[in-house]
Amino acid sequence: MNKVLMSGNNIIGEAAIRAGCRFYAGYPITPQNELTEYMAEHMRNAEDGVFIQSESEIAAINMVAGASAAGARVMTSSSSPGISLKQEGISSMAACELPGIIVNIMRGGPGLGNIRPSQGDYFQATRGGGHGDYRTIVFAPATCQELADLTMDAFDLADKYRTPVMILADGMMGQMMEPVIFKKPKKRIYSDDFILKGAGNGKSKFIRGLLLDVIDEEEHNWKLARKYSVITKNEIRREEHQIEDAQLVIVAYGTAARIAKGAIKRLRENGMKVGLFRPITLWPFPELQLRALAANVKNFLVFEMSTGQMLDDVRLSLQGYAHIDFHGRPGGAVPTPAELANVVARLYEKVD
Amino acid sequence: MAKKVFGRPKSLKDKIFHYCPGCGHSIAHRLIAEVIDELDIRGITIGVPPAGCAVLAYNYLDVDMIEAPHGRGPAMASGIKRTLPDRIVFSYQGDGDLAAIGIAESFHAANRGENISVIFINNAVYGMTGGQMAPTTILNQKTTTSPAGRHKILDGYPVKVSEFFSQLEGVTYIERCMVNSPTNINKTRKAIKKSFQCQMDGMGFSLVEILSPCPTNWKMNPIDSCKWIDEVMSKTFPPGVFKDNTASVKKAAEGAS
Amino acid sequence: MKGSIKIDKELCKECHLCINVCPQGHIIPTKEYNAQGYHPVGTNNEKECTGCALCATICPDIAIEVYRE
Amino acid sequence: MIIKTIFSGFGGQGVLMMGISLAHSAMNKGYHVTYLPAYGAEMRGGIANCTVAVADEEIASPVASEPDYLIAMNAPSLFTFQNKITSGGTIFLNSSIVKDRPNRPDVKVCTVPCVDIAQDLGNPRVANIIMMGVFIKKSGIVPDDIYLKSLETIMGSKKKGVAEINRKAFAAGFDYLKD
Repeated sequence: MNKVLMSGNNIIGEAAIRAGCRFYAGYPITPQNELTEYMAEHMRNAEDGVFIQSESEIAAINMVAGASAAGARVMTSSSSPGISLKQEGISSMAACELPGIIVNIMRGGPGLGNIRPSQGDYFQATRGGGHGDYRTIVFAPATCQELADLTMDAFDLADKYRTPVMILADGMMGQMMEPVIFKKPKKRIYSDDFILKGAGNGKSKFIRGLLLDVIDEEEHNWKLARKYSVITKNEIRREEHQIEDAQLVIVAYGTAARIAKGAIKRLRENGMKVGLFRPITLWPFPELQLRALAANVKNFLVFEMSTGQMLDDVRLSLQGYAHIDFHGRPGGAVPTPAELANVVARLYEKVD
Repeated sequence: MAKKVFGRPKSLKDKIFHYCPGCGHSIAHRLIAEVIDELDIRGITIGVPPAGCAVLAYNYLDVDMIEAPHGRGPAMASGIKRTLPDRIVFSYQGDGDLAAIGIAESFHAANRGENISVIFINNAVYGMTGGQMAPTTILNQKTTTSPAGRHKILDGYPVKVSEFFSQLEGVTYIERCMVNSPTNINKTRKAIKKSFQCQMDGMGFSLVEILSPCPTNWKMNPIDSCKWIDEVMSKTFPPGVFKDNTASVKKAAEGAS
Repeated sequence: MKGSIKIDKELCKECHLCINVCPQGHIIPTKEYNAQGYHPVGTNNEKECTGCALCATICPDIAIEVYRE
Repeated sequence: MIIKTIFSGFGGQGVLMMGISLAHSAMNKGYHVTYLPAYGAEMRGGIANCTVAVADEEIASPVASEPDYLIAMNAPSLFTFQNKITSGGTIFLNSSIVKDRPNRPDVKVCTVPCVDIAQDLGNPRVANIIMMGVFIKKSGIVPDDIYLKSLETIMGSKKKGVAEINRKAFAAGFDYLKD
């Protein structure tokens, strides 16, 4: 397969279509517009492809939910403020166990914030985001190649677990171009016995999220919880970079992890043994894998383009077994590897 | 031998409605089931019930159904219909659902001319939550959140869905009916049938608004509720056909073929 | 034309819309209870049913079946 | 090695295309590349710019805090970016338009009257390609034949005459620097 140069937003769109996505609905918001535009252009040529520019993010997620219930592979995308609007529908999809992909190309926040790359939606993405007791699988790609691969994988996991999956990237990932090779998508494995196609001559079915009976709702919650624990057991992904001899490990994801790698290169050139632990799934969080590192590493630095959100998960994972520092740049600021290297160098000197 | 001339429609499950005595939802459900039977489309129909009293419609209507979050029915129905264009898809919505929180979804599904049917129950209050003021509450009507009566200065005016949706180019057919008398109920059945037929013929968006009694929240008995629709409510919401392009759409299609 | 109705007393919720629309006065309130706790309507056999089906048409709970000779 | 370049100008000068063509050709040469455009509200009415990083290893940040090269196609671009450029870096100036000169003694300046040259070629719109000719020769990031092939791929869907004029424009730029 040929290597092509594409922007992150377009890569997500292309990977989705190759993975068999046949229904996309979305609403314009910077910095993810190119994805919506890509789907508008390319769904036309996909067999049975449907593109709808919806009147709002709320409508988009519900269109997607409907199409998912009708058996299509579905995707919607937005950026931070739009994702907040979609939460009602995401919660509903989780309740109704409808597969679907939600792409969040994060920007600065809270509120309208700005359109610069940011990582302020970590809590929203990993804690469910909407109301109720649910989780969504969250992928945090750090390269355009990973955007392509994880987008395809996201569809497989959404089908496998019948759950919404979020791809959490930021404005920089969406806008930047990198060479990418599209892998061959897997065949769709999908139980269609819950899909609504009309009852035919058989029994009619319904899909619902409202369970007025307390015992039913409680059982449904536990059923979802069991599903989430299976996901936690099977689907954790992370990257460990130069940790073998590390005295200090930076924990970062997405764009921040790229910057961290740049910083690590500089630091190592100066003889400082620094490594990177990069969660690729933010939920499920690679908790045990991170804790295992604490057997040898006693100093961690969490680095995020936020005021400290993943920091909580790192604290929960390390459970006091190691010292944790934090460096954050919220609001759309993208720090340089040099800046981070300076921060790490100061901490490194204190490492005993 | 006596012949049965009226009984339970086949597309209705054998269950007692949870609705209050004299509730118009029950009648509307039955009419939809009758139409589904008449058109013989039970096996290809997918319904989208709303949040509101009718959220449990899937307990009664024996067709595939998926519950939509409050107000989002037409968006969900659009997604289903676009994915399965040969199925009959309808959204069933109350006045709060369609005309307040979901006005955007409804308006734009109509404007896109989605080939779906919308059954819109207008009972001038929020029923399930206990009779609060709805977008369709008429002026001076007392509700739990307009205890002194809806005041135009404070609360604005009742939203006339059929009137303003009929202005949208995407809309093919809109009729406002009532379910407060046998004659009106029969008219409503015809309207629902026409709406489903419109969809089966691929003619696009149609909506049937049904003025429907809510005796519990109106704090009237069922008989007075039916009278109130005639004497008061229908003055703000006059019944009738607000748009019917089915003939011209059919003609254009024949001309093209 | 002569007709008859069959009332499913368990479905009736005592809204009395049928009584209100029956042109013959064939349907009347009763004092008995059904399982739901309502007084279901009954028939007055002194007034003849014509099988017009107005009662069944307006009955929200589909409690009335209508037969014609 | 890692080389970062900022292309900047006003909308319509084709600066984003300059960046994409460099990124594409560097990819074809086998390098790691990133291309990052300025986007959204900031590109409306302001200057358009993009950053290209080319490296023989994984690229950490696509942002250029200290770019090696700046291609300034108008004066505001020069003022915006001249202080970011790394010491010893080079600024390529569209001297047909930009009369000012950088205030940095520690950077090299390469002035190219690319609009004038384009006018001589009979097509003022290829000023950006002429500048690319100069840039590719001076920077030596990718060989000219690989660059031209990428340029053709990018412009592929357009008319045939365009490829010809682009080739001519590139050659004019490439030959502009004698040394």
